Amino acid sequence: MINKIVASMAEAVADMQDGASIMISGFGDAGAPAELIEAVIAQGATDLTIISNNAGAGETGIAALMRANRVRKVICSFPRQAASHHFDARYRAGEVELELVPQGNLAARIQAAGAGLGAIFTPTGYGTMLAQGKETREIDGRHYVLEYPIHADFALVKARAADRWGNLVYRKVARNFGPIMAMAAKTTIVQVAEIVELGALDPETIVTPGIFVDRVVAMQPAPTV
Amino acid sequence: MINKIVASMAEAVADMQDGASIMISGFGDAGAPAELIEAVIAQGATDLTIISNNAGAGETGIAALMRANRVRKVICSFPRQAASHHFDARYRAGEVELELVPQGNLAARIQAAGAGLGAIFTPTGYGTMLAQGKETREIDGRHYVLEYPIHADFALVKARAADRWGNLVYRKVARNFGPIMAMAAKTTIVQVAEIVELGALDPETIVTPGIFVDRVVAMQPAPTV
Amino acid sequence: MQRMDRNALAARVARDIPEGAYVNLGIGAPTMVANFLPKDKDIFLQSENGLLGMGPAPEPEDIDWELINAGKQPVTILPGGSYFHHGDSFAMMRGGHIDICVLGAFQVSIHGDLANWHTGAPDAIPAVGGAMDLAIGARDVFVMMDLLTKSGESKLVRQCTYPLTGLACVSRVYTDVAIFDVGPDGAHVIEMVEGMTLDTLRALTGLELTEA
Amino acid sequence: MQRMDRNALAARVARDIPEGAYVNLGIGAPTMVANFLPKDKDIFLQSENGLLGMGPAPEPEDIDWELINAGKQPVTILPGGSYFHHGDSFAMMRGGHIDICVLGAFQVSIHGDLANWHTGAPDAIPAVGGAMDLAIGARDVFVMMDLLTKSGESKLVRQCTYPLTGLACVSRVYTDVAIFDVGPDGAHVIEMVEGMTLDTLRALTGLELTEA
Repeated sequence: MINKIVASMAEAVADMQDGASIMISGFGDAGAPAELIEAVIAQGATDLTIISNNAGAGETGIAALMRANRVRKVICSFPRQAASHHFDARYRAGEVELELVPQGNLAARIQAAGAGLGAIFTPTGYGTMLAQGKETREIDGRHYVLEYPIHADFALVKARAADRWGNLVYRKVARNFGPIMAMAAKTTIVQVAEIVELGALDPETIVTPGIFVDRVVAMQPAPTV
Repeated sequence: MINKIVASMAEAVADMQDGASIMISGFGDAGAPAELIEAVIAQGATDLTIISNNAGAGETGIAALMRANRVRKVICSFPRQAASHHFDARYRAGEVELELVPQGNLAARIQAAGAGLGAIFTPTGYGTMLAQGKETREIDGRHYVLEYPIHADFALVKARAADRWGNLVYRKVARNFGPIMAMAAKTTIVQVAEIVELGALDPETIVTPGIFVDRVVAMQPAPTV
Repeated sequence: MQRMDRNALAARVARDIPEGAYVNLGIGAPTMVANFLPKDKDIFLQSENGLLGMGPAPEPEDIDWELINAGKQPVTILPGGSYFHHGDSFAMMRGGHIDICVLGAFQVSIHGDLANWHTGAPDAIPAVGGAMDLAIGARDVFVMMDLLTKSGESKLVRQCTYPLTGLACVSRVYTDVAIFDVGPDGAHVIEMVEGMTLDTLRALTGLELTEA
Repeated sequence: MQRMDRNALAARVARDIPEGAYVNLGIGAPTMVANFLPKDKDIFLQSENGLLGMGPAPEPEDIDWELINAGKQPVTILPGGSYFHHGDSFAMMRGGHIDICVLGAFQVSIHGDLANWHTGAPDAIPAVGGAMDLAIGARDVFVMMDLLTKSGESKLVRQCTYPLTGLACVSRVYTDVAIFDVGPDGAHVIEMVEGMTLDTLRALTGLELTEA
């Protein structure tokens, strides 16, 4: 019997190694796997590359990773915001590298990784400083920039519910990067509000099929399945 | 009030012009919009380019378009099958052009069109006769073929249910090419088994948001909404 | 001369959005356009964080932090709305399925180049978000901005000096004193507030403006 | 010598599929592997027309033509199964998420090149379906075939003469008389039916085979 449910956040991230690349779902707080990130901090892995829409705000989540100085590089679209002081400080001190990617290219590059494409020509960013030094091409009268897939060792994702095969459904706009990150990482770890019996999720409405998920952990102690 | 529901199959395809490119959903009979194709035959448009997984089998659907000699070109992955005699005859007579595309590249090229990408490097087909003459590139030690998006003037899609904004849900594997074709065509026309009230479809489980759908027609007379 | 305030400008932009349009309203002033859209017409608001059919702000007791817009403000969803992931959301945008995007700007060129993400300050920490995708994705990009900076420089320019967001992507610029079409043929004035003249606009902008 | 029939071969392939594997079984003989997978273990069958968690054939009265496999045969779905569109389905395949794909073949080269879609006959109407995607997508590609054609030619070859489906993609070849690992180092025999010898295999194939 395959059971991807693990007992604790700590167990879920136990094998995270120094230097790992980690995709982290979320747009603002919606969909951010705060408890998994806490577990990574406790686990101790450092020198991490974080792929996420933001670089952390306030004191929890990615910001806590920044404060703990565990991050070597951030690949994101929107690092600077009202409460991004931990990122800002590390960045200004030269302690963290930033690769700034337009949000849609971030999504498309993550999708390219998940789908096994080698590269994509995207129109976004053409003619801007974010395309400097990149290969460009005119196709059918429109200009495109060549962008490469973004793979990761781990994806940390938040979803609403999962079963023991790792099938996922999300809640409202907390879905955001979860489904595409789950497809692009070698190991996908998901924190969920609810664990349900196998077969309880309608096969028509599963958003992330279990093939893309390696471990599931309940946000509170959940009934064993 | 926006109401994308049209009264009849005939009205749904009334503006199909000679020379149009048409994506047609379906894998085997599952998801094939047979009634819409019948309406196209009755409407009279000819010199069509058909983009679909198959080139028709038996006497209905795409095969009926073939028999009526309305097709100039087929872009598909699997034209030859047990009952593809209408395609076979037209092809052998040189009356229809064939662009053979591996099924996953067909999907990826349709997706590229829907997502506004200019081209993609895909590993599928590298080193085979289906990549002959195409640009290739080695990226991170793997070989890829450059493939271009497939756009279409129309998509004919079959779904299970729709509302007046064009939101769609599908049924089982009849989903197949429907969602990605709906995104790639200028005008997407959908036949459905059921029309439901706006708001009756759960926003979490809508597969194709109405933005990708232009017209909806019920397969039998359906209640007006 | 009666300069339009932000509300008046938002209302004016709203008048140009037809029923049935799929619309993305950028963060900041463009978000206010939603307040002026006719309630009896179906206009579809997209939020690039994964929501189509966005409704107005919720009552305080109904706030759900998993139902927010791209500016991270609580919103609602209309009957007929839907949720989707970031890949599909930016496919909507990049694939040309959004009819109108309304954005703010630091500068817009007479040919429709847009600069709205970076001041170019050497010590600034850059952040782009979805700006570049929105700029080049929608069929029509409307910009809402004051015509002049606080120090009196025109933000409608011959050529942008700030780092670009997108090339030749803006079609119309709504300012506090006039509305311009921009594009391959340059900038044309299509509306002015009462008391404004073409000559004054030329003087303010330093551009050879014509009326459309 | 006891050649394995199709059932025996399917059963033998099934033995190499571990619990938890995500597996695509190609059209034809490979489909039979499903009949020999242990019922008490979770093995996930994918069908590239949009189904994961595929179950056995339905009872005749339960046939649903919107629940078919890639060979267009009626199937069922297990609890925990899911449906998805062709884009996601081939992302599963091309993105390396499928552990094992079992395919038939016209020819396999000792380096793992596969030819299974086209006989090369000049008047044939070509049809490729998902063959090329399956060939290069799965982490391991197993081929099931008779070692020899009806006219006695080896289908395990130094270099394929039929049009290729994929380069260097096959890792193991299950035939009626022996099982081979293929790859950069060439072909190695890992199992033979009773009565078969390495020398006989060398004679039949004309290849310098070694035991693994």
